[in-house]
Amino acid sequence: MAVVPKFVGERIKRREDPRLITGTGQYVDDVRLPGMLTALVLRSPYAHAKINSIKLDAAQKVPGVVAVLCGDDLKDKVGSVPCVAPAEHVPYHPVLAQGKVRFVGEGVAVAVASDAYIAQDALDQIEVDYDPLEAVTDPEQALEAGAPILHDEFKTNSVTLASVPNPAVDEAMNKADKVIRFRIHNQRLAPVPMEPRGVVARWEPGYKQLTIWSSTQIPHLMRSQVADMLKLGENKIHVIAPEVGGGFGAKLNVYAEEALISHLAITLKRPVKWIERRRENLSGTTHGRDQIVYLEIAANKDGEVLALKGRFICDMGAYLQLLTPAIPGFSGLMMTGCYKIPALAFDQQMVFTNKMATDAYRGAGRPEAAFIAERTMEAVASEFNLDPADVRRKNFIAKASFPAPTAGGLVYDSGDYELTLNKALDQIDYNKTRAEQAAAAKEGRYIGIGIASYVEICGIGPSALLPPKLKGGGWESCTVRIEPDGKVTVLTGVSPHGQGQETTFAQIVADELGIDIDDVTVVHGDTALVPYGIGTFGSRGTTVGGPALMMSVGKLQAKMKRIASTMMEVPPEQLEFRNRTIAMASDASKSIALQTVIEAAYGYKTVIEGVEPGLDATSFYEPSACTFPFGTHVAVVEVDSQTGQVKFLRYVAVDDCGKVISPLLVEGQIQGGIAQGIAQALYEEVKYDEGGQLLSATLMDYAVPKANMLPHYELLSTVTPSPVNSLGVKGVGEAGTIGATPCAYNAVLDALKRLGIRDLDMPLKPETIWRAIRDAKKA
Amino acid sequence: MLLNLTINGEQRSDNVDPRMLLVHYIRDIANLTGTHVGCETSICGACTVLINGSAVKSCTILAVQADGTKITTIEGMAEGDRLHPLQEGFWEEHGLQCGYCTPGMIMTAADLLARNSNPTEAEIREALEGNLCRCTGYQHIVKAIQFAAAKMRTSKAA
Amino acid sequence: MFPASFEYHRVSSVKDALALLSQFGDEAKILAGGHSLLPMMKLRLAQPAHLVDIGAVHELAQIQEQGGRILIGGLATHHSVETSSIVKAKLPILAECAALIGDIQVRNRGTIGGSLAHADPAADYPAAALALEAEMTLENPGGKRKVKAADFFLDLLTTAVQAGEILTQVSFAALGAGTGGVYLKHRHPASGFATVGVAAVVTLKGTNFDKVRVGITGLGAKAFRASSVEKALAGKASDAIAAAASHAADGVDATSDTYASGEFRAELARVYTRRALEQAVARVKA
Amino acid sequence: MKIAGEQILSAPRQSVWELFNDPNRLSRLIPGCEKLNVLGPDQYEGTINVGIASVKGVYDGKLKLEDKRPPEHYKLLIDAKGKQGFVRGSGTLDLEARDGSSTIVKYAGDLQVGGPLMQVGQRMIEGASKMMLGQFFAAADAELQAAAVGQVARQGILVNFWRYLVRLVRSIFARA
Repeated sequence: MAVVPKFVGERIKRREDPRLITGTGQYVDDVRLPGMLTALVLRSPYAHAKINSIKLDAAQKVPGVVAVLCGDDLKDKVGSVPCVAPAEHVPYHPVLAQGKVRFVGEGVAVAVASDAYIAQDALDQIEVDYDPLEAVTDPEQALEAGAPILHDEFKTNSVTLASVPNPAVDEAMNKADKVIRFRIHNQRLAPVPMEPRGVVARWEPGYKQLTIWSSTQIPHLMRSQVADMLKLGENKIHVIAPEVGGGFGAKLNVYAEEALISHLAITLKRPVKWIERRRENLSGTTHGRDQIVYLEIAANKDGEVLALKGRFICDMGAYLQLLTPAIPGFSGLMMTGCYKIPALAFDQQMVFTNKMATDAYRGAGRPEAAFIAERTMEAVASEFNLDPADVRRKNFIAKASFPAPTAGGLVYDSGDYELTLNKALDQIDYNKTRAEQAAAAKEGRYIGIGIASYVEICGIGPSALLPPKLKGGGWESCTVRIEPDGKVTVLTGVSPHGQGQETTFAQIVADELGIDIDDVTVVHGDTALVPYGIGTFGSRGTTVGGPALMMSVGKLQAKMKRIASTMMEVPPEQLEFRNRTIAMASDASKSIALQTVIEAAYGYKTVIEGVEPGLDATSFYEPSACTFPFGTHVAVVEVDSQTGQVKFLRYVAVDDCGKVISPLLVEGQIQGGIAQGIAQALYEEVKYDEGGQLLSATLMDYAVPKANMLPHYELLSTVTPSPVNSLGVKGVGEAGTIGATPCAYNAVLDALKRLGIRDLDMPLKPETIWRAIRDAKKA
Repeated sequence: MLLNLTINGEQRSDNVDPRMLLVHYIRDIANLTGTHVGCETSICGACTVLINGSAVKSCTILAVQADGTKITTIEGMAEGDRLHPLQEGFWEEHGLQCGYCTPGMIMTAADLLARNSNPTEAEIREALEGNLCRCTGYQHIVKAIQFAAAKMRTSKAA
Repeated sequence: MFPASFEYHRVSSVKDALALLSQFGDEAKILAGGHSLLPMMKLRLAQPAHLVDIGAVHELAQIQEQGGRILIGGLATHHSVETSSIVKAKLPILAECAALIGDIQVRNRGTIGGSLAHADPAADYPAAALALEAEMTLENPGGKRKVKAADFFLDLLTTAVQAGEILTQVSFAALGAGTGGVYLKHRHPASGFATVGVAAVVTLKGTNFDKVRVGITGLGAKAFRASSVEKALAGKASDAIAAAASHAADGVDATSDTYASGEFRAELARVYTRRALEQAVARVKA
Repeated sequence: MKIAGEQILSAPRQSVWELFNDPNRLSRLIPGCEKLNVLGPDQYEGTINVGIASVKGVYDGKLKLEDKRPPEHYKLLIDAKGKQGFVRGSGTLDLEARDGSSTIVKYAGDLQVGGPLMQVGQRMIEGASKMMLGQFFAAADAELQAAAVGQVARQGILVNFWRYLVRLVRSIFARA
C-alpha cells in the first residue's frame, strides 16, 4: 500500500468505549428475557467426600422454586465437561458431582427459581449427607504411596508424565564450572476477571434452537463442545459472547454451567440465567500456575549458561478442564528464554489434587518459563559475582541470529534483546542507580534493582501445534463485507473482551480501503453472524485475527480493482485505494469514486467475467509459525527491613511487540499485564489448607492489587516487525505479565542480596521478607 | 414495602422486598444495568453509585435504606449526548478495557473530584482503594481522572 | 449475595428502636450504616428475623463540642468524622484514623457507632477510641449508661453493649496543649482492615512524657491499651520509646491468619508502636 | 487449624475427669449446647447453637471418646456440621494434678473447619475457637466450684455468663 496510513499507528480513541462509559454495554447479567428464571448452584464444602444422599424435596417446596436437581438427575443427559488436551488419564467430569466430590466448590445441586433470593432460599433447604474422605492438596504428596486417590479408576494421582530427555544436558553438567540447583514454585493464582462468569440459555421448542449467552473468550469452540455434551447439532446452537468483563484465560474454557444451564432451559422450556458469585469464581473458575520446578543450571565462571534441566511437578487440580494438561508444555519449551542456552532437558509430572483445576491464566506457561530463565540469570550472576545485566548480555541470542532455533525446538522469528535491555538500563540510569543503591546501603536501607528480559510465544501458530480434539486449529477467520451504502462490516472470529479489536481492526480497514474509520463496524462473539472462529487468547487477536482480516480485505480490494479497472480501462495493478476513491498510483487525478465501484458490484448491471456480484469475502488464515514478542523490564524498589513492606521507586518497561496498530491500546495491554505480573510476585496466592479448604475464597483475602499498591509505569518500546505475518505484529496481551513477575521478584531479592538471601517463595509478602531478613541477621 | 426515591432525576415509587439490596433494585427494578456486581464482600466497587452525591457501594445497602434519597448511576452522568468530563477522560485516556469496573470507577472519582478538584496521582490512587480494576493496571485510570479534574476546573473558572 | 427474609422496621427515635429491641429480643438487630451487619447477611451467616433501621434518627449523626468534650453521635459516618472541622481541630488523630478506614464508599456509609459496637478485631476506630479514652453512651429502656473505652471491648466481636441496648454517642476529651496523637496501620492488602493498627497519644511536660496512651487493634481478639508500653514511658524522655515499644505485644495472644502469623503481627505491633510514638512526639514538638 | 493450650481448673483431678465424662453436665458447659445424647459407650450426638455477634448457626455433630486412661487422658473425635460449615478433627485432653485441689488441663487438637463460615471468616476462626474454649473452661470451673459446695449450676454457661455480666455492669456503675 503506497498511501501513508491515516489510522494505523495513531492513538485512536476506542470505538468500544461510548457504550461502556455510559453504562449501556450489555454483559450476560444484563440480558433480560421474558419468563427468565434464575439458577444458583450448591457447592461442596468438602475437598474430598463421598456423597451418601441428597435430599431435595424441602428445597423443591419453597414457593417460587421451579426445579431443583442434583448430579444423579443428569446422568446420561449431559456429557462430561471436556478436556481436549492429551493426557494419560482424563477423568469423567460431571456437570454436577455424582457419588463423590473432589474439591471445595464443586457443583452438587442446582436450584432454579423466579429470582436469585428464592433460589438461595432453596439451596439452604438442600440436605447433603457427605462422608468426608482424606484429601490431598500438595502435588508432591499426592504422588507418594498411600496418598488418597482422587479417581479410583486410575489407581494413581498421576495425570501424565511428559519427558523431553537430552544427553547433551548431562554432558554439559559434567563439563560446566558449576551446576546450580534450586527449586521454584510458581504459586497458584486466580485470574479474577472483574465480571465473574455467567450463562443465559434460551430454548425455542418450535425451532429446536438453543441460544447461549456466555461470558466466554471462545464462543465457537465452546459451542462445539456443548453440542457434544448435549448431543445437539452445532447448527442448533447459537452462542453469543456479549460484552465480556475480562477473561485472562479463565474464560478460555468450557464449563459445567454452560451445559447445565442449557439443559435446564431445554427441559424447563424457559430461559434460565446463572451468574457466578465471587466465591464461586474464586473456588470454581480455573486457576493458573501452581507449578514446581527443580532446576539445574550448568554454567561457567564467565556467566555462560551451558544447559538447563528441569523436573516439573504441575498441579492440575481435581479434574481436567479444556486445556489443563497442555499449559505446562510451554514452560518447558520456553524456559531458555532469550538466551542461546544450547542444551535443554525436562520432564513434567502432572498431578491430580483436591483443588480446582488449573488452566490458562494470562501468559499460560510462559510466565513460569520467563521466571525460570530470569532466575537462572540472577543465580549465575550471584554465583560468580557478576553484574546481572552482563550475564544477560553474555547469553542473549544475538540480533544477527534470527530466525533463531532454540534448544526447545522452537524458531524465534525476530528480535533484538540487547537493545531492549540497554534502553531500559539507560532509562533507569543503571550506573547512577547502582551508586544510589550502594549509598543507601551505607545508611542501612535496602534498595534493589530488578532486571528481567523476556521472550514469549504468541499467535500460536500452525494448527498442528494445537490439540486434535479442540475442533479448531491455530488459524483464525474473518469476513469483510462492504455494504451497498459503502459502510464496512467486519465479522471476526476472534472474541475480544477488552483488547479493543473493534478499534484496531477498524483502523486497518479504514487505511486499506481509504475510508473513514467511522464507516467500519467490527462484529464479534456471535456464532450466528461470524464465521467459525477460534477466539481470543494467547495474544492472538491481532496476530492471527489481523492477517485473516487482511486476507479478506485483500480479496475485496482485488475485486474492486478489477471492477474499477474495467470501468476506467486501466490495468488493475496500476490502481490503489485513496481517500474514498480508487485512483491510479501514478496519477491521482485519474480516479473513480469507491461508491461507484461498490454500486457496480451490487447492481451488477455490467457483467465482468470471473467477478461475482456483491462485496463479501471470508478468509481463514493459517499462520506458518508463531511470533515471539520480547522486552526488558527494570524495577527499583525499597524494602522496609522492619516490616518487610516493598515500595516501588521506579518501574521501566521496554517492550517490543512488532508493528503497532494502536500505541494507546498497546500501552493499556502492557500496563495491565505488568499489574498482574507484579501481583504474582508480591501479592496474590490461592491458598488451600492441608484439608483442601480454600482460604482465599473472597476478595477480602485474595489480594487483587489496588491502585495504591502498584507503581507508575514508564513505558518505552522498540519495534522489530515479525516476518511471520503481513501486519508485522507479534502480540501484546501477555507480554507485560511475563516480564513483570521476574522483574519485581528480582528487584526485591536484589535489595536483600547483601544479607545473603537468594531464594524466597512468591508472593513476597511482608512477612516472608521480614522472616528472611530476621533469619539472615541471626545467622 | 413501598420505596420512594429519585434515580437520575426520575422519581420512582416501587414495592420492594425489604431484603432486596440496592444494587438489585437499581439493576432489576429500575432496569439500569450499568451498575455492576463484582464481588460479594464490599471490596470491588463495581456497584458504586452516588446517594445524595456521596459514593457508596450499592451491594451493601438495602434498597429500603435508600428511601427518600437521590441516587445517581452511571446512566445519569451524561447530559443528553454531552458526556460528563469523567466519561470523556476515561475515553480520551484509554481508562478502560473490558469496561466492567468503569461505572464504579467513574462514580467514585466523581465523589473524589467533588472534594478535591486537583488531586495528585497519589491522592487518586488512594481514593481508588475501594475500586478494583483487573485490566488497566490503573495508570490510565489515574490519567483519566486527572483529565476530568483539569477539564472541570477550567469550566468552573470560565 | 442474597440475604434471607426479615421484617424491616424503620424508626425515627431511639425510644422506638429500644422498644422494638425489647419486643423482639435476640431476634432483632440494629441497622445503622449496615456496613458490619449487611456483609454477614448477604452471605447468610447472619439471619436476623427483625431489622431495626435507625438511619432516620438524624440527631444521632451529629458531631458537637460541649464543655471541652467532643460528642459524636453513633450514626456519624466515618466521612463526617474525617471531615468535621471540630474533629480536625480538636482530635486530629481521630480524623486521621477515620480517613484510613476502608475506602471512600465505606467511609460515606459506615458509622462510628456501628464500627465500635461490632468490634471487629481488625477495625481501626477501637485503637483510637482506646488511646483517646473515649466514653461510650449506651441507651436502654431504663435510661443511659456510660462505659469507658477501656471497659468496652470484651472479646472477639463482643462489647459492653448489652442485648436491648444501643450505642448512641461517643465522647472524647479534646486534645490539650502539649498533646499529640498519631494513628498508623499496616493495611491488609485485600480487605483494607488493620493487620495491626496503633494509635498513640502523648502529652509532654518539657521534654519528658507526662501521659502516654497507646491503643492497638488487629493484634488479638480485641483492641487493647498497651499498658506496659505506657508504664515504661511514664516520666521518661523520648529516647525511651524504642525500649518501651518492645512491650507492645506483651501478654497478647496474637492472631494468625493466612496473611500474617501471630509472631509477625506482634512484631508489627512493636514497630508501629515505636513509629507512632516517635511521630506523636514529633507532632507535639512541632 | 491447630489449637493447643492449657487451663487450670480449681478442682481435684478426679472431679475434673468425672465432669469431662458426664454428658449431662458437659452439655451445660459447651457454649450453646442444646442437647447431648448418648449414642453408645463414649459416643454422643448433639446440637449446638453458636452465636458470636450477629453470626449464628446450628451445628449437629457426633463426638467420640477414645484411648481413655482415667483419670488423665482421652482422645476426642468430633464431626459437626451446619448450614454455615463444618468442624471435624480430633484432639487430646490430658489432666495433670496440680495440687490436691486444682488440675491442669492440657488440650491439643487439629481441627478442619470448612464451608461458608471458613471461606468468609478465616481471619476470625482462630479467635472464635479460642473464645469458645475460654467460655467452656470458665463454665467448667464454675461448675466444679458449684459442685464442690453441693450446688448444681443448672444453666452452665448462661448462668456463668450472666454472672460475669452482672459483675461487669456493677463494676462499670461503681466507677461511674
